[in-house]
Amino acid sequence: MTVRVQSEVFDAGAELNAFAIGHSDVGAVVSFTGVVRDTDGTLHQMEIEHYPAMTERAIAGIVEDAKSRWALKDVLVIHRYGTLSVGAPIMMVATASAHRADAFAAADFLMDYLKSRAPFWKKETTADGSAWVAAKDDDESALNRW
Amino acid sequence: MTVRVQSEVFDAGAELNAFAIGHSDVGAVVSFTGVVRDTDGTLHQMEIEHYPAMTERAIAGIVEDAKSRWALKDVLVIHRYGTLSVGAPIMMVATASAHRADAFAAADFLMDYLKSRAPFWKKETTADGSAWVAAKDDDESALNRW
Amino acid sequence: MNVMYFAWVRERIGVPQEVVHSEAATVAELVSELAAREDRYAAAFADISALRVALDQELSDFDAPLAGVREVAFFPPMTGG
Amino acid sequence: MNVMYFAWVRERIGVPQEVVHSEAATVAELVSELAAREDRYAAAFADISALRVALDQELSDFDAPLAGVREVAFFPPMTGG
Repeated sequence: MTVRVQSEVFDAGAELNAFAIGHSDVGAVVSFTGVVRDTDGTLHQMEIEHYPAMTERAIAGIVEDAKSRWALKDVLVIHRYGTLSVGAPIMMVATASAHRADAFAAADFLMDYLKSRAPFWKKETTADGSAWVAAKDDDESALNRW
Repeated sequence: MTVRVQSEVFDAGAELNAFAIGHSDVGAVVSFTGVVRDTDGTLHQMEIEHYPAMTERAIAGIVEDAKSRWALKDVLVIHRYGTLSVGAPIMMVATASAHRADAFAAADFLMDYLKSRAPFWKKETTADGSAWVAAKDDDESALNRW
Repeated sequence: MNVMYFAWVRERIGVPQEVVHSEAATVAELVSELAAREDRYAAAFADISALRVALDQELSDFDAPLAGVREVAFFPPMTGG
Repeated sequence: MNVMYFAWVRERIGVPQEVVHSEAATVAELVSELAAREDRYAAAFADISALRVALDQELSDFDAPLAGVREVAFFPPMTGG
């Protein structure tokens, strides 16, 4: 299990390859990459604030929960903070398992929990100014799936 | 949409990066990579037979179905045939969407259908000889989820 | 028409494809004709619940009519992904 | 104890953290004390249903006791991922 919280950009493809290598008992690798999205062409940048003393521990707890629910060979979580430009990767999750159902469910679960239970807050800056991204009711209710 | 059926090995990380680039309206990229798994250390190699005249068309039909069900910005499917060694990538699916729920569901759907509806057949060779991999009842019933 | 065999069906019958002249109206009738030919065909078609069929590269079923069909393929359930 | 503020809570209150001396028995009591201090606190704590709280880096709730707690953090619902 690897958890990294960093301001630096990361290379999702290189991370996927490094993660997937060297597990002869892994048949299925699922990855999720979150990217700074500019829906209507007005976003200048995204800033992500976090709570350093809590972040890695909160993520590790979520990963442990996933490992207790599904048969996982390995898990990777990378999450950035600081100033991010449009199109840049925000975060990444990867899961490795013998079978695809476990890898898919665990990645989906990890994303739902990282979204609403890891201490990150996003702020978007457009030509009109800056605004904190509001949590969606859907994201909170997604947790009830598990 | 890209569908590739090939005997050559591919670089999942490089494919993920090439796929994820240049979509400012994409917030979520999910990938699945299937890997030749050697559960008990006895597998020498895997051979995959396919039905060339049907394969790409069958996959394209499954991808169109996925695009009609979820809001997808792009889809990638790569599937190999021929002789594959342990640890080598068998196939890969990637989905790009504005939101994670669409990207996850579509990738999961694509895998279920590629598993049971794309004309590939796997044969495993161990020290004891070769045997065709049997389709699992679970894989067929997984289609009822959609 | 062209008849193709894949995976263990191909191995049992011993050829990947062959041209078959048949007046069979349905896939099931074609299967009966083939199974009556030789033991290797009878072995391959012994349990059609273990087989799938494609007509002109589209998945179909054993009740389907063969009128106009140019290529029939028999194979076990697929194991892609 | 150390009290931390994140995102718009931090912006409204104007500081990222501060040391608070309080005899409050619960988080809710601490919130009442802080809200009574100045308008900027009252503004930040106007609607606690829009806030979350962590005690010593663990998510908690507003009824939780503060005995033994060294760090309290207030923030809006998280938007990670």
